[in-house]
This record gives sequence, structure tokens and C-alpha cells, in this order.
Amino acid sequence: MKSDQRSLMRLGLWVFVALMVVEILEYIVGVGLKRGAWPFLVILAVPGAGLIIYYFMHISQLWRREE
Amino acid sequence: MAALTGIIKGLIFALIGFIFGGGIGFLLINAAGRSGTNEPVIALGYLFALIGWLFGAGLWDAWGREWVGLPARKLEVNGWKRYFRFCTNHKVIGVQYLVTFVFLFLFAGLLAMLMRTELIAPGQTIMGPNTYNTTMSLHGIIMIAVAVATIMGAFANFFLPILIGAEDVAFPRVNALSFWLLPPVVILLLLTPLFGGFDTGWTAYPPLSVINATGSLFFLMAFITFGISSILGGLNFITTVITQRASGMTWGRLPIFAWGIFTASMISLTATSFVAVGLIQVVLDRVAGTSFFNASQGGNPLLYEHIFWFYSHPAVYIMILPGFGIILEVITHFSRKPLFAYKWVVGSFFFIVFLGFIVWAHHLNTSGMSDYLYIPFMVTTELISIPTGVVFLSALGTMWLGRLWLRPPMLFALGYLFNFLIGGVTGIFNADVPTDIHLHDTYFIVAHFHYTMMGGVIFALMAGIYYWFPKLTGRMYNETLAKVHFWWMFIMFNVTFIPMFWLGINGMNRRVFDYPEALGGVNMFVSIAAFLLGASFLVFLTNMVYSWLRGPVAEANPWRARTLEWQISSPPPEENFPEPPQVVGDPYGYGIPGSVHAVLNPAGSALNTGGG
Amino acid sequence: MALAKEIHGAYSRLHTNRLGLWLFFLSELFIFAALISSRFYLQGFYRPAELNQLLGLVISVILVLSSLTAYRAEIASAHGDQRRFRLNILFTISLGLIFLIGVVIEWREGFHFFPPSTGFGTLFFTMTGVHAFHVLTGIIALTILYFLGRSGRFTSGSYWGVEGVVKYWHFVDVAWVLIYPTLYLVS
Amino acid sequence: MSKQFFIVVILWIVLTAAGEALVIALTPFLLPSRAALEGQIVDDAFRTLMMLAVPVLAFVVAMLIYSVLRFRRRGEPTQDGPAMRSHGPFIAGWMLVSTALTIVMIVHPGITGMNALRAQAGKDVDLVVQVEGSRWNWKITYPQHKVISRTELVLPVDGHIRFEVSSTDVLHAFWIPSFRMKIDAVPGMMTTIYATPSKTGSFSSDHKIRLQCAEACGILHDKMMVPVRVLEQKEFETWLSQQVKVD
Repeated sequence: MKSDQRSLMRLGLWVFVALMVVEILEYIVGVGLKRGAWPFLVILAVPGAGLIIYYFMHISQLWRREE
Repeated sequence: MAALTGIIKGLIFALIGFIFGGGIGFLLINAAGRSGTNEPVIALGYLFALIGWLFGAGLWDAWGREWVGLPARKLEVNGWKRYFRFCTNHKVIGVQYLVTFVFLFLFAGLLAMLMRTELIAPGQTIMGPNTYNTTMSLHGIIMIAVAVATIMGAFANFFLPILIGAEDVAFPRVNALSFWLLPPVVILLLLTPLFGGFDTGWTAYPPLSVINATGSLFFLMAFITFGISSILGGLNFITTVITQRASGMTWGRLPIFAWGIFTASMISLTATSFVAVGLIQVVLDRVAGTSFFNASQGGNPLLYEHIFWFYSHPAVYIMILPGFGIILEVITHFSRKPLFAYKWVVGSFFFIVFLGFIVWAHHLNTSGMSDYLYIPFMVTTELISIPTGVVFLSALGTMWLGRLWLRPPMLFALGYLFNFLIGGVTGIFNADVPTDIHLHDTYFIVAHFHYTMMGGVIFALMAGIYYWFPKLTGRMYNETLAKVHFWWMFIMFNVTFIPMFWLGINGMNRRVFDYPEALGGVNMFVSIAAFLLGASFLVFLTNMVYSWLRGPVAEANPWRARTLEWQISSPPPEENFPEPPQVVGDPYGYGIPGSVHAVLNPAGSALNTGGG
Repeated sequence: MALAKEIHGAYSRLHTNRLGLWLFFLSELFIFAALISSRFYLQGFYRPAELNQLLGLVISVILVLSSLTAYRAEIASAHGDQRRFRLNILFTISLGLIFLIGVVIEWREGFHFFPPSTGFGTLFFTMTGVHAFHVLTGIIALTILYFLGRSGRFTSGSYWGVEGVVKYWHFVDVAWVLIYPTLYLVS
Repeated sequence: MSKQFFIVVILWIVLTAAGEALVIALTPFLLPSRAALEGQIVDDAFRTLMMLAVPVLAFVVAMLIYSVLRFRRRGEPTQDGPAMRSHGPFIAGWMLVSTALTIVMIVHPGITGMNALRAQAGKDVDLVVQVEGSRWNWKITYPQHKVISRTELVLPVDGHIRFEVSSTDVLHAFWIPSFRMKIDAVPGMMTTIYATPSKTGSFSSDHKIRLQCAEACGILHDKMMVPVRVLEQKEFETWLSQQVKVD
């Protein structure tokens, strides 16, 4: 593996770890709280989706035209 | 025969798909132990038939083969045959759209004539109530489709790429796909009367649309299919405007019609998938036994009304914004002046898109929704009159001190301004909750939206047809017939619909087969006027058919307009521009000495464009 | 001139495709938005006690993991690492299939506790069903991608097919990240 | 102000005056007979909006007429018009006036009308009438008097009435044109609307005094109608006493 490929792969792994943290926190909040969980879930789910959109889907390609 | 191979192949594949999908549906019915319904068979059968149709009609040859590593086949044939094939040329698709939808428009117009015949006198005249309801609903949905897709499908396809100096749209194959989704829509709609019709009107409110005849399922599937086509069209136009502009075609130089299409596409891209969910929920309630709208199981019919109008109110602007684009385009060229307050108009288009998404609940003023919603939605709705007013500001400002050339397109544009003004002003009565409580679901509404849809969109469509006819066909129409058509249509339109306001205020509710005796006289007047209005289209049709076949050959720029489509031959060459054009100035630089919009042949001699 | 146009064309083709795909996602997002709004409109924050929370968590983790493998497949493809690309695509397909099996198990339980004719069942089956349909189409696309990749279709300079399908797969994951809490976790 | 614009303004004033006169003269013919207090609020709002609409219509029509007559060219124009892309004062004036008009409309008759309707609804209720729609008939219940009627809706004049509207199957809508009041009948929900009949009358003399379904509900949607009869309080009580009591 070339080095930039390796570092990109590692970046993916870190994003995955972050997503795992989000999912598990969500689970704890959702199952643990009897009511009023939704603000926490919004706070967790939206950045979670944002991580995928930014790092996995490379949304910034849309406005970075060089390559 | 060679012309029809795609269509025949599509039909055969569709049949195979229907048998396959229907078979799955049949097995599912048995597995679930639900007898007495065949709707899952129809729904699943249709899903696969649709896929089969698309693949057979050309999607496989033009595209699908690449997915399995085979080279795509070129389906292009030359001459008139290409209009019956899966053709990816935007000009061919534009003509396909235009001809299809003009015929649909005339067909739905005939349905309106049938309705007015039934309503000419109280009591039953020529048909039973169920036939009437189906006729009314079909008229509604076909006209909605005409209003949504004719300008977008025909003129945007044909002219948007040329206006921005491109060779084609961004995704030609998606473009062809969005057209070939339409034949199934037409077939489904025409089949509805054979399956009990549908009596909900085009809004398809549940629970009625869940419990009525199977015709309703056909209607819902047709609507969803049409929605997919509309989404793909919107996606294509947005991408085209963003990525395919010729060099020098900055955002500030974009012709106003392109802005109209761009903003309308933003709505059709997003809101349409929202309504698709509402329609799918009704289909699921019918087919899969879910309870979205079944109140006894925790469903709520108001959910549908919210979802439906979240699309269908913005959908009004999918129809109107391209219309604004056309008439402003026509007015500026036929006044020989720059478009007045260009930036304000563009801004107001975006403002309309934004507001369009937050006004939907004014359609629910009598629905029994929560009390606190009335005032916010009334406020947002009435705010729309500000950006709409800007369009009038621009039109009036452009004409002021201009050199008005009253050719047929200009006449239709002026007619549009008058009609839309009435449509807009009466809209205030519907936005205002106290008056709307009385006027909701009456003929006042019918008159109001015919003023915006027919008086607006159809007049814009006619303006567009008469404006671009020479470019589309390479021939010129008969000027006298065109003017006769305008005056006949304009006068009879107003004579027909003005009395409907009175009918609505005086107790005639809409979607009725019969009405109180006391309203008989005015209804007879309206019916006769409507027949005369309908007859005006005979003039139109004669003119179009004759001129397309036999009309005098048109010159490249009969209007001496400055935008790009008039700088190339009529009809345009296959690749639009032999060399990519270089845009160097404003498309509306009338009255500025030496102003140039574009250089068509940057490498060669300076073949400048521009009026003067 | 013609050459310059062609080079410019190839570059903007990729940009155009990306923009089109993102607009498609935006449109799709409204589908899920409509479903999520329906859920709150009809059922508020209600969730039945019989909902299998553990299974919900497990399939969520599996889908996120499949996003990682899809990401790795794309990176590998971008660097011309065909072996890793194919391996990761296979991982992704398998994880997608496991996700679908999880959904099937859930559906079997669901039919028992909250059949689709009930208020919550209506939403549960529709939302998971619409999402599972997306997963299914994603798996089909990934399978096609795998075979195309095996026949050497993609190079490090030209892999739009991979990029597009992988983006779609991520989008399906995004949709699940939003659906999962609305369906399982709100209370 | 240029001379040309001055002519438009004169034309506008003339058209507006004519239009307002027409509104005042025609409103009695345009608005149907009214038989409830709440209808007054609706009619007032209607009239106000008409009065506000006239100057707007008149201005655009005046501009259109003047432009077409004054600026048209016979045959193809040989010259371009002046390159006027913008005109600060005109745009500013237009935006100011249209925004101001919109705000006026929102406040009055919009919000004031809503508040008047709500205030009217908030009054003490003299009579509760339950109206239940089924395809294709209305069932009218007077719960306080244990009376059910399916053939007509009988109401006392001057009584403040709450209608509790519901449906057993599909959407319907409760509408009495001469009351100007309308509300949907939604399955699984009870919607309410208030009305205070202000004069006696009946369907036999005026078709607008009818309870009409106003939401498409199938084949006999237009026939889903019962006549309304508004009686003096005494006569209403007599009518009630003649009805069969149900529990």
C-alpha cells in the first residue's frame, strides 16, 4: 500500500470508531431514558450522518474543483 | 416498422414483467391468506411491467448494457423515425414532450367540454355521477400534468441547453428516460375508467382513495410514475444550468427563462419525492393493509393532506416559474428593451421557491387542523404576493418607453399578465382565513386556479409556442390565425371563468355532478362560453398542423431577438453550435450601441450577434 | 481546440456526474424526511416494548461497518489496488446481506407483536421496508460492480462507477443513521 | 415624475374610482343572502379585500393600457427602446407599497377577522348539534334534547350553536353557504364550528340555507345535502317536542 492510501484507510477506521461511539451512545440514551431522549438523539444522529457525508462521501468534492 | 421496434419491444417486456410481478403478488396474497383482492397483483405487476417497458423501450440498449460490461448500442435513427425511439438528443425529446402534451391538453380539454355539457342544466344530462366524477378527476390530473411538464419538458428541453450555449443537457440518457416514463402514465390514466374510475379528483384524499374502486390504484401509480419523471427532469435541468454553461455565460447573464427553469427544478427535485411518499402510503393502505389513514387503527387522514400539499403547493410554482420566464423573455424581446429589474426578478424567483415550501397549510383552512396553525400560514401565504408583484414590476418596467411589437407571442404575454393578475388577486381571498372558510372547495377556487393555471400557464405555453414555433419547426405560422386564436381564447376565457367566481360565492361547491336549480342559468351561460373557448383551439390546431407541414420557411431570427437560440439556424443544427460559443455580454442589451451577447465562432471570423 | 474541449469535457463530466448524484440524494432525503415526519405525526414518540432493541443495535453496527468496507473499497480502487478493492466489495455485499437477514428476523417478530395493520406496525414496516429496498438495490449495484471490477473495468484514473455506487451505499447508511433513532430510540 | 407617468397616474385614479364605485354598487348582488352573525365577519373581510384589490388591479391595468396604446409600433420596430434596466425610485416605491399592502391585508382583514371569529366562537353556547357524515347522508343529533334528525337541520334563531362534526367513513365537509361556515368532517376526529343564526328562513325559499357536503366523497357527493330551517325559539322548541326521544 502506498502511504497516502494507508493514511486514508486509517482515517476511515477512525471515522468508523467515531460512528460506533455515536451509535452506542444513542443506544444507551434511547434505551436508558424513559422520556425526553429525543434532543440527545438529534445531537448524536445529525453529526453522525455528517461524519459519513463529509468523510465517506467526500461532499467537499462538490466545491473543490481541483484534483 | 423500424420506427416502432423500441415501442413494441417495450410492450413485450412490459407484459413479461407484468406476469412476473403479478405472479409474485398472487403468491403473496395466498401466503398472507388475503382473498378477495387483486390489487397486490396489479401493483407488483405494474412495478415490473414499468421496468420491463423502460428496458425494452431502449434503456437496456442505451445504458443497461454498460452495467454488464457490454458496449452501449446506438439507437439513433434519422428523420422522423427518431421521434418514436429512445433518443437522447434534447431537441428530439423536447419535440416529443411538446407533441405528447399538446395532445393530452386537447384531450383533457375535451373532457372539460364533457363536464360542461353535463353541467349545462341541473339534473342528469348526458352521463351518470360516477362517469362524471371520473371525467372530472381525469381532466384535473391530466391538466396538472400538462401544466407541470409541458413548459419544463418541451421548452426547457429544447431551448435551455441552447440558451446557455451547451450542446445538450447534462444527462441525455436520464432525459430520455424521463420522457419514456410518460407513456405508462398515459396508459394507466386511460385504463382507469375500465376499473371503476376514480372519483377523488386529482388530490386523491384518503380515506376515499383507499376504499374506492381499483381505478384509484391506477391513478396513484400513474401519479407516482409521473413524479419520478418530474424528479429526473428537475435533477437534469439543475445540473445542466450549473455545469453546462458556455464560457462567459455567468450567472448574471443567464436568460430569465433559464432562471425560471432552474428555480422550478429545485422544487420538482425535492417536493416531488415528498408527495411520492404520501401516494405510496395510500397505495400501501390499499394493497398491503397498512393503516396510515385508517382512523380506527391510529391513522390520520390529515397526514395525507399535509404531505400532499407540501408538494402540491410548491408544484404550483413548478408550473408558474417557467411561465414567468417565458413571458418576461417575450416581453423584453418584443419591447426591445433590457429586462427591467433583472436581479430583483431572480431574487424573487428564489424567494418564491423558499416561501412555496412554507405555505402549504392554507389548503387546510377548513380541515380541522390545529387552531394555532392558521395565522402563521396565512402570513406566509400572503407574503408571496410580494415576489409575485416583482414579476409584474419587471414586466411593466420593461414595456415602459419600449418599442412594443404586438406579434402573437407578445399578445399572449400581455394576456397572461391580465389573467394572472386576476388569479393572483383572487388568491388573496383564499389565503385570508375568514373568507376562505366560505370559499374553500367552491367554484370560486375553481375559477381562481383556472385563472392562474389556464390564464397563466397555458397562456405562457401559447406565448412560448408562438414565440419558438419558427425555431422548433423551421417554418412560420399564419399570423392572422394566431391573432384570431389569441383574441378568441382571451375573451372566451374571461367570459367562461368570471361567472364561476359568482357561482362559488353563491353556494356552488366544486366537484359536483349536480347543483341547486337556482344556479342553472349562470351554469348554462358558463357552459356555452366554455364550448366557445374550446372551439378556439380548433383555430390553434389548424394553424399548427398546416404551418408545420406547409408554412413558409422561417428565417433564423424572425424576431431579431438577442438570445442564443436565435443566432443559429431554424431548426437548430444537430450539435446546436459548430464551435462552443463565447458569451461576452448581456442577453438583453437592447438600446446599447455595440452591445454583443455572444460570439458564435470565436476562432473564426467575428460573426457577432446582437440586435440593433 | 477540439482536444482542449475534450479534456475540459472529461473533467467536467466527473463533476457533472457527482453533482447529479448528490442532487439525487437530496431528492431521496425528502422521501425519508416524509417518512420520519409521518412517524412523529401519527405515533408521536410511542414505541412498543416488544421492539427488539438489541437486534436494532446489531444491524445498525453492521451497516456502519459495511460503510467502512465500502470506503476502503473506494480508496483501494482510487489507488489501483484491485485485489483490496474486490475483497472489500465482497465484505460490503456480505454485510449488506447480513443486514437484510436481520431485517427479516425483525419482521418476523414484528408480524407477531405489531402487525402492519396497527398504528406502529404501519410505520415500522413501511420505514424499514423502504430502507431495505434501498439496501437491496445497493447490493445489486455492488454485485455488478464486483463483476465489472473483476473484468478490469476500473483503473486508478477512471473509477466513477465505483465512486457512484459506494456513495449510494453510504447514503443508504446515512438514511439508516436517521431512521434508526426515530424508529427505535425515541421515547 | 415624467409627463407620461403622470397620465398613467390620472388613468389609475379614474380606474380606481370607477372600480371602487363598482364594488360598492355590486357587492349586494355578489354576496349571497346571509343568515348568521359569523357571516358578517366573512362578508366584511370579503368587502375589505375587494376594496384593497381595486387599486392594485387598476394600477397594473392602467400601466398595461397606457403602454400598449402609447408605445406600440405598427410593424417591426426600427429602433430599440432606451437601455433602462432599473429605476431606483420606481422599484423602491413598488416594493414599499406592495409590502405595506401585504402587511395591511395580513393584519386586516386577516388577523382581525380571525380574532373576531374566535371571539364569536368563544361565546356561551346555547345549543350543541352533533353532525355526523356518512356516505351519503348526514345524521343530526341534539344531545341536550336527545333528538335525532336525518332529513333536516332545524335551528333556533339567535341561539349560539356549536356544531360538532364527525364522519364515519371518508372526508366530508359541513357547509351552510348562507352561514358562510365550513369545516371538514374527518374520520376519527371531532371538528367544531360555531354559528349564530341571525334570521329565520329555510331551504325551500333559499337554496343557500342548506347543509351541503363540500369535500368530494364519491358518487352522491352533490346529493349529500339536508335542508336547513331556522325557526323562532318557540317554534324550535315545539319542533323539538314533536320529535321522538332517543337515548
